[in-house]
Amino acid sequence: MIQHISKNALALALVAIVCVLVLGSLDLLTKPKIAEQRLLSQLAILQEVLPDATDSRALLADCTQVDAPEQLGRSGQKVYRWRQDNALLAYLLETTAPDGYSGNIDLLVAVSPNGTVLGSRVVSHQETPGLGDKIERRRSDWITLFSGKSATPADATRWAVSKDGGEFDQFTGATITPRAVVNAIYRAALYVQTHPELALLPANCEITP
Amino acid sequence: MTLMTALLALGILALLFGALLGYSAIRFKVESDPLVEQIDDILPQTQCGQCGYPGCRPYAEAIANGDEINKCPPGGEATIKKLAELMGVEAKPLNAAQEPSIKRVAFIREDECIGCTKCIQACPVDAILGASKLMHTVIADECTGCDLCVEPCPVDCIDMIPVPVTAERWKWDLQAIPVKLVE
Amino acid sequence: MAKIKYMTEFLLLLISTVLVNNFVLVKFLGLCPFMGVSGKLETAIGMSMATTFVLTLASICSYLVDSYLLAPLDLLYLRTLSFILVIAVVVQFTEMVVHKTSPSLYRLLGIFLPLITTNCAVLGVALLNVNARHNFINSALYGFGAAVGFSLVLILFAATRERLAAADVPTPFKGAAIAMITAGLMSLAFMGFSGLVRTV
Amino acid sequence: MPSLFQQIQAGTLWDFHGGIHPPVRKSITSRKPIGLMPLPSRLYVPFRQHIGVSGQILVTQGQYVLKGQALTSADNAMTVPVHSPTSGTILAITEHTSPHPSALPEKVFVIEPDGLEQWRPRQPLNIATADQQMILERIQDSGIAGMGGAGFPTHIKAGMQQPVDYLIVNAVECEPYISADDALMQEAPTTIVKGIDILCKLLNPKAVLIGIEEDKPIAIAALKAACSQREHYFVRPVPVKYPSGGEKQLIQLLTNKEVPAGRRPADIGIVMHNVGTLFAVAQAVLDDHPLISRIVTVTGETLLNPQNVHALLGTPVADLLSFCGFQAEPQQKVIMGGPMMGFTLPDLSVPVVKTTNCILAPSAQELPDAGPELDCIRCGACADACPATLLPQQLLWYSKAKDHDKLKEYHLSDCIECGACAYVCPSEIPLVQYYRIAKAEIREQQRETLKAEQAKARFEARNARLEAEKQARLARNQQLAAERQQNQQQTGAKDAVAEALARIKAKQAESIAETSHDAIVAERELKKQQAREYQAQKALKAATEQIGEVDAAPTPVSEDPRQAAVAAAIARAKAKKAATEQVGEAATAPTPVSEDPRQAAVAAAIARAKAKKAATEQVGEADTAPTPVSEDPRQAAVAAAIARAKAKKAATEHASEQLAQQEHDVPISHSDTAPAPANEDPRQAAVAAAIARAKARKAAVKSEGEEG
Amino acid sequence: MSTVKELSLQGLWKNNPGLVQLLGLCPLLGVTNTLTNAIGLGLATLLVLVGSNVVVSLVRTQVPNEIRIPIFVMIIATFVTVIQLLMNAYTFGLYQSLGIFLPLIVTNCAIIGRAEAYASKNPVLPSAIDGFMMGVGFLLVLLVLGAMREILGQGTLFDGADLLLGTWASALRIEVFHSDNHFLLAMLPPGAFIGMGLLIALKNSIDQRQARKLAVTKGTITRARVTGTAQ
Amino acid sequence: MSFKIASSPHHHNRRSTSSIMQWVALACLPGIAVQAVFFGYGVLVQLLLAIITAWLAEAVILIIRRKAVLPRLTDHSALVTALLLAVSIPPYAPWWVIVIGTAFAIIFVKQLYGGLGNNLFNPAMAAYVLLLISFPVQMTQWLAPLPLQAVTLSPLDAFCAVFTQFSCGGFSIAQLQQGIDGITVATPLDMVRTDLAQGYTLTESYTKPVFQGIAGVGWFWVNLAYLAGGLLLIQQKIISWRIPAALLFGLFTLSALGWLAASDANPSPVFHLFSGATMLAAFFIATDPVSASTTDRGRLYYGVLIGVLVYVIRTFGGYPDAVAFAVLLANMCVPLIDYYTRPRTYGHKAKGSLK
Ligand SMILES: Cc1cc2nc3c(=O)[nH]c(=O)nc-3n(C[C@H](O)[C@H](O)[C@H](O)COP(=O)(O)O)c2cc1C
Ligand SMILES: Cc1cc2nc3c(=O)[nH]c(=O)nc-3n(C[C@H](O)[C@H](O)[C@H](O)COP(=O)(O)O)c2cc1C
Ligand SMILES: Cc1cc2nc3c(=O)[nH]c(=O)nc-3n(C[C@H](O)[C@H](O)[C@H](O)COP(=O)(O)O)c2cc1C
Ligand SMILES: Cc1cc2nc3c(=O)[nH]c(=O)nc-3n(C[C@H](O)[C@H](O)[C@H](O)CO)c2cc1C
Ligand code: SF4
Ligand code: SF4
Ligand code: SF4
Ligand code: SF4
Ligand code: FES
Repeated sequence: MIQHISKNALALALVAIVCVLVLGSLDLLTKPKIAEQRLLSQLAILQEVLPDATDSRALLADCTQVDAPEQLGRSGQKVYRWRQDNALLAYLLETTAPDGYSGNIDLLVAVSPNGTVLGSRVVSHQETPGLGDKIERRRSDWITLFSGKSATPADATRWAVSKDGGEFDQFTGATITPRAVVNAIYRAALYVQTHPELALLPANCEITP
Repeated sequence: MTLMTALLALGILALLFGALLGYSAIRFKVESDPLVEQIDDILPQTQCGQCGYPGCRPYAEAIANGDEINKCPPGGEATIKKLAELMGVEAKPLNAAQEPSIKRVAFIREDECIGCTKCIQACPVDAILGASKLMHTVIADECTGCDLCVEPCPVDCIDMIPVPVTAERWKWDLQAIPVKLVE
Repeated sequence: MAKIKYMTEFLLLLISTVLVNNFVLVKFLGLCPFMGVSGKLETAIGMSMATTFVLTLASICSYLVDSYLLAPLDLLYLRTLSFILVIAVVVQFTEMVVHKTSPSLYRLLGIFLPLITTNCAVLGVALLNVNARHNFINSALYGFGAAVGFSLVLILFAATRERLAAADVPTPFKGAAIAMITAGLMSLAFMGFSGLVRTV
Repeated sequence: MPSLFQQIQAGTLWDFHGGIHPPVRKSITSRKPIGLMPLPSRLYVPFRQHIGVSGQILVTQGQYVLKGQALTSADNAMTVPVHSPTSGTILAITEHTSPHPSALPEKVFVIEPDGLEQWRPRQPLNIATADQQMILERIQDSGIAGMGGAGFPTHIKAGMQQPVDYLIVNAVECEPYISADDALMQEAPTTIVKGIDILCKLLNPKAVLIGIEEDKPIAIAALKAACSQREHYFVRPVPVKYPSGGEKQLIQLLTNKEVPAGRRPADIGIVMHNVGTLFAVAQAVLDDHPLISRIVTVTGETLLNPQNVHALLGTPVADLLSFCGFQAEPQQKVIMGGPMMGFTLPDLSVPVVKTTNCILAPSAQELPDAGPELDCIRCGACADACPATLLPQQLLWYSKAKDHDKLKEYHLSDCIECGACAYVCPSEIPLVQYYRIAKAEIREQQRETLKAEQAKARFEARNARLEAEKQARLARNQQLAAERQQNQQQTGAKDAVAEALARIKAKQAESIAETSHDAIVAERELKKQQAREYQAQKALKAATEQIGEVDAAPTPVSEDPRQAAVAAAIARAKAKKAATEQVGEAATAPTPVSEDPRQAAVAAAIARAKAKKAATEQVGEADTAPTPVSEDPRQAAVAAAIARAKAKKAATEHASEQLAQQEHDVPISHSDTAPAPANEDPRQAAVAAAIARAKARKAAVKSEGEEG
Repeated sequence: MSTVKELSLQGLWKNNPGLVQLLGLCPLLGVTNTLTNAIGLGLATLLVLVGSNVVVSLVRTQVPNEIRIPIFVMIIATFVTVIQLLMNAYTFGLYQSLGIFLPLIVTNCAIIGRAEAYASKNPVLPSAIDGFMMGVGFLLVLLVLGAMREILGQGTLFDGADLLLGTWASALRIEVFHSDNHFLLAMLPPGAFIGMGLLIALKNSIDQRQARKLAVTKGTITRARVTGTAQ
Repeated sequence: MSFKIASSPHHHNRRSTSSIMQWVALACLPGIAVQAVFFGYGVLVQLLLAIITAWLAEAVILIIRRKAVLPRLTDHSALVTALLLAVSIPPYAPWWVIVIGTAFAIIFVKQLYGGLGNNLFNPAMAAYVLLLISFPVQMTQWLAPLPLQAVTLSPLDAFCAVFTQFSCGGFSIAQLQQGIDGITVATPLDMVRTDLAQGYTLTESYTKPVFQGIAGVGWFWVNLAYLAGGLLLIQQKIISWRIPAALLFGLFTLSALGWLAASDANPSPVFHLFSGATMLAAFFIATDPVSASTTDRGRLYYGVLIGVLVYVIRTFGGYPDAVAFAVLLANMCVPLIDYYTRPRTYGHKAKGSLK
């Protein structure tokens, strides 16, 4: 009986060890490459929003988490800071539009310290495919409209969809989604303007695996 | 170093699991279940061998060992369906090209029979009775219609005839009632 | 107050896994048993019970393995391997025990247990739990919810297929094809639940 | 809350689920006097006009019979005789289209009336002095079977041992068109009440409930008047609704009780009889007037003179119709029975029998054909109409799919085939037709499984036997080989030790062969025994599941045949063993059988000689006194068969009784109780038939020879 | 040689894991919204199938029965993880878009099914061929379904091929037609199910046509049957 | 002389399937008329297109399947399907929307299952959902009701709009969707959902012009007309009262609870009952005999289930009107409901009773 059991146990262990050996060695071999890939992919998004950013690695590291659910949709959003030669050129903010048609819309917005939007992208959303999903860059160019638009507290009427009298077109049949996105970006830009201390906060983001 | 810890961790885990399964294999041993019996109960017991096995039971054993379930023409779709259910597999269409024909029984034209007993030997269910060198006869009620006796007969005096319809067996097929002319 | 908040959170998690993100119809996990054992209502019920048991147990076990073995040792690349090992062993052990101790229970769900090892839903739950960084309770709940969702559609589908069995379906569509299309229409119906639980 | 009995006494009526209201169209015939028909030129009296088995023939072709003379005898509980409806000559005993939807031929007496109407002597019973047994015998001997439709032997229902609370008289007559019972009640209410009296004497019920539809005011008044002297007879007008005349429905209507599925009304203390039956009982007991005629409603728009006709049993439908002025349309439908449950006739020579209450010859506009069958839209109208609270659309679905398990789950067997569902179905689906086919298939399948079980047992037995023979042959061969070796060794004069060893070996081989052979034989017996027990158990299980059927006499039915079967099977096994052994020896005459080839050859020669002799002469003798030519296997078989036949007659009787019941009633698994006799019988029959054929051939050859 | 033919026939058509055995359905439906995903997952599955079949066949005589399944799944899991690591390192984009379905190859019933049904009973070479053919059969179904859904759902083919093959491959993207109103259903779960149902039906009807043709040319009698109607 | 053989019963009452379907179509007419008045003649064009497509699709499949075409076309079930789908979609949706939808309903949802009576799902509703998730833009093109329309369309315009998406006068659909006040008008249900999502209260929302009347302009009358048609069907015993009653009961109860709890965040029960497709669903769609439950008890459960689902999805879900989803979800449950609500057959004990 003991024999039988130990035979089983050893067999399974043996297979496990062989498997782990194979995987372990492969892991050692690929680890650096994978880490690099991961970094690259994260940078890719940042770079899309902020094409001018050159040393994006530094940008990734220079990140702080802020709690401003009122302005940025939820707490714990990350703010990356792009500095060149110690001058702060832009912020990259994670922001969330809480009032999408079917839920939250997560965005990444690049804003210059004076409140000009440099770029924006939707990171994730649940809007109706074919209707609300035109906010995706893959589906249409709409989201790029914001680049170069400046936002000040006085601009509130301008920062609206055209149906509400603003300067951003909504798409046919779906006003809610654009409205939500416009508002979110506007709020993010205002947030940057009203919180100059952002530049000074220590980098405290944990690096996502 | 991490490789070592990995080896150790998973090795030990696997060792434990292996031991657990090995132990429980002994501790929780059960005798095989009577699957063959159940399969055999479903087969029509015609013993005709059309499935490629010498009778229903061998085929039942074969099914239990993983043979296809769609080889028994006398059983037809119904049997396949039941087998599929029992074995937990998808029902398949009948293997053989032809559907099972209408029920038949063997009939020996007795005046032609030379009494060679070949048919008796062929009959899987002892449904033929007779005197050697004399005539033989088929007990229609015990004949399963397998037609195994037809081929061996040296004088071709065995016919497969449709089972006669009686009032009890009659199936309310409106098409089958002749519309007669009455003067 | 906090209690209520937790309860609603749990409830939402359950609704979301059972209906909104149904494992079978929305997430495409566990389809093989969904197709394979839905021929009869009774078998479907047996399978549901077995899956619920294993799925919950497996998500607990894999949570434990992940957070007490793999994470501390930084062996994340061994996740798949160790999870599936845990699942296979749990399943096989359960099968043996049930087979010996309760023949009636075994008859009910014994034959389905081996099938569960290869049910994507089980490994899927384990991996999704890790990805979503669920804590212990959420992991267990998620596993349970996934299983309930699986069971719900499996049982509905089985009852539906029993009716289908007698329908005058065109021959090329008989069997798996019409079952697939039915699943498609079910999934169409389940789209109605989308947006029911807004992502928090 | 008054008790149920009080409620019933107070005249409370209940309701049953479903039901329909088709136009009744009874007034065409109900107000007319009953017509009297002239004697038809031929009468076709079927042997069997009830549920059960037909009796033994008492008359021969060409014989002169008197009116009321029994043509068959009631030698068995499930048998009722038939009688000559008039005096005349038996022209033939032959086959004739049966009054059955299949229209398959069945045995009839063809009688040519002589017009004299000469009665056989009649002995009325004195109801006051006659004991129950005498009355029951009289009912049976008068050939009375239920006239409400099913034709169940009345003496069985009347001779029940269970306590009876209510005797229900079914005077509802709910089917459209039919007014035969109505006419009878208008005409002879007192006789009917006398019939009730007789049954009360037999059954002693607490109360008699007479259910009658409200649209028969004259009949109600007549019955009320006739019953006025008897305070526990209650005439209960019931609302017009089809099928309130159904046994189960009427019971629910009048007593709020349900007959449990698979049981008989008797189990809840109720016996129901049709008024016609009661009339017949009164006539039989008080006048010794057997059941030779009945009232038949002949109606429909193709008749000039639709009316109720007093018709002799055996009257061809054609005569009845022409009596009423039949003007056939080109595509005429003639229905035996009512429009809801009757069946169409393919030919008008079909005779009137005991259960024929109506002949309907409608015009095409009156009862148009069903339109083309469309798909079921699951509207549920059928379920709303079904008096048995079934789900007809579900039954249809599974009938089409031939899913017998589901049909059972949805209680197909509880369908009374009333046709209410098909009546309301908007897609004009012939639902009842589907159910009948499904029921027939289920019955057939049950028969098949039974047969498969038997075949399996036989197959296994045969395999065991073959195996045993093979073993025996092997052992013999070994022995022979050993002997040869011994011989060789002897001649070769090897050393003594080897020789001794060889001998020992040979001996061992011999003994092994012998013991193993015995063992195998024993094992075979055992296997057969097991197989039989297996079957018996299955049968028992089936029987207990359907206890309802056997409860009338459960012990004798389930016990007896089994014992008989076991005994018979043992006898058969022995006979077969002998037979096959001889077949093996005589036919192939193989050397290994006997040690001495010469001896075997001689035996074979003898066998051949005897066989030849048998071939020429013994066929004729076989059935009377088998010559002790033990080699002849057929004779052995025949002898065995005859031996068995006697021992088993009781069993077969039971079996056929049950078989007969199954014909009517769905649960066929009933016959599981006596599987062995069922398969025993045909064997005997087959041999007998073969012998008969041989005889006939011989006769033919002879006569040819004589002529030539 | 004929075994090769037989195994190919089985894997590609007669016993196709996707269409006939209905195994591996989750990835089949889950990742076929674009052709690129389908190819990526199909190739990965193919590799795992061949590898695991070979290894299982190699060790088949040594494996104790009661730990057979754990050992098989570990072997499979190893292969899957190898591929996962490699994909992670070299085709990161695809790795991301295949998501959870990559590790789920482990529980792709088709793989363990082949290991149990074939590799554990046969020598290495046939097992390898079996694995290959089954894998190719599976890949083909993925391809067809992926192409169907992508064309209907977004009017393109090889969208995102760069994820699999590197940036040069974005040139592979074909815009089959352009319209503002794509048939979104095809991209969504119901579309996957219905598409699969149609594929199965298509296969069935081809088989049936074949069988009918065969029946006509071959005749149907398989056994001598004398069925006179005497009397 | 020859005799006709038939099986019993030989007598039938004469309400045929096709006449039942005709009654259903007839009972729809008031609703259709009101819809045409309030929302334009587009609905008639859609009807025409739907019916033609349905007949064609049905005929083609029947011919492929080698079945008799005429008896099945004249059972008029395809007509009812087409009709119910046509009244469900926006009246000026492009022509190919209704064509695709009807073809899908007839081919995939009905005929692939074997035709009339065999389908598990409600063809019209399955097609509606298909269209909704495939072509959300076109499927949300509801125009303002007549009193609010800035531009009114003639019947000819309706044709132009459906086929070209422009009225003959050259207005685009987007322009037509604008109400007199220049604001795009959505359906009241959509409006409520949208406004609540935007954080408005109902009181604020109700000030909008669409909400004139009890449940929005036009919609109340549409629902009333379908209610009348439905009552006619009940009176004619073509549908049983159980499903509509249970459905309305379920919806009413839940919405009343919600309303009582927070009347500013939850529309009133009356609004729920007379908005969107509620009455159409209750009397015409949920009662589809083929895909609904067939037992008496089952029908009650089925109706309540739909009512509850409608409320839940309307209130919490991603779609403004939930009738189609609710019906499909309930269709899915029908086999199970039917199975567990079989009536007690005469002479059998009730399931579970220990009698
Ligand atoms: C099924 C369905 C899905 C919808 N999805 C969205 C969406 O994702 N985003 C959006 O803004 N509107 C969506 N809508 C449209 C809104 O309900 C509403 O009609 C529209 O946004 C009203 O605004 P508008 O007419 O001013 O554009 C959807 C509508 C329906 C019926
Ligand atoms: C649907 C249906 C309707 C029946 N209608 C009547 C009827 O109207 N009158 C009648 O006497 N028997 C009717 N019967 C037969 C009764 O059920 C029952 O067999 C009969 O009353 C028993 O009496 P009996 O043995 O004297 O024939 C009907 C049976 C069925 C199934
Ligand atoms: C197979 C069979 C067995 C019956 N056995 C009995 C019985 O033992 N006792 C009894 O009172 N009636 C018995 N009956 C009579 C039935 O209960 C019933 O009265 C008869 O079938 C006529 O009913 P119907 O015309 O409604 O079919 C039996 C009937 C059948 C068919
Ligand atoms: C009362 C009634 C309601 C119906 N409702 C629908 C419906 O909602 N959708 C539909 O496609 N067909 C409906 N039909 C028509 C028909 O039943 C339908 O085409 C079948 O589902 C097709 O098999 C209805 C028919 C009736 C009699
Ligand atoms: S083919 Fe013949 S022998 Fe084989 S299982 Fe069927 S009936 Fe039995
Ligand atoms: S095989 Fe033919 S000839 Fe020989 S005994 Fe049988 S029937 Fe007679
Ligand atoms: S009445 Fe006819 S159409 Fe209606 S459910 Fe019953 S069988 Fe189907
Ligand atoms: S025929 Fe059968 S199913 Fe139809 S109504 Fe009568 S009892 Fe019910
Ligand atoms: S692939 Fe088989 S269950 Fe997922």
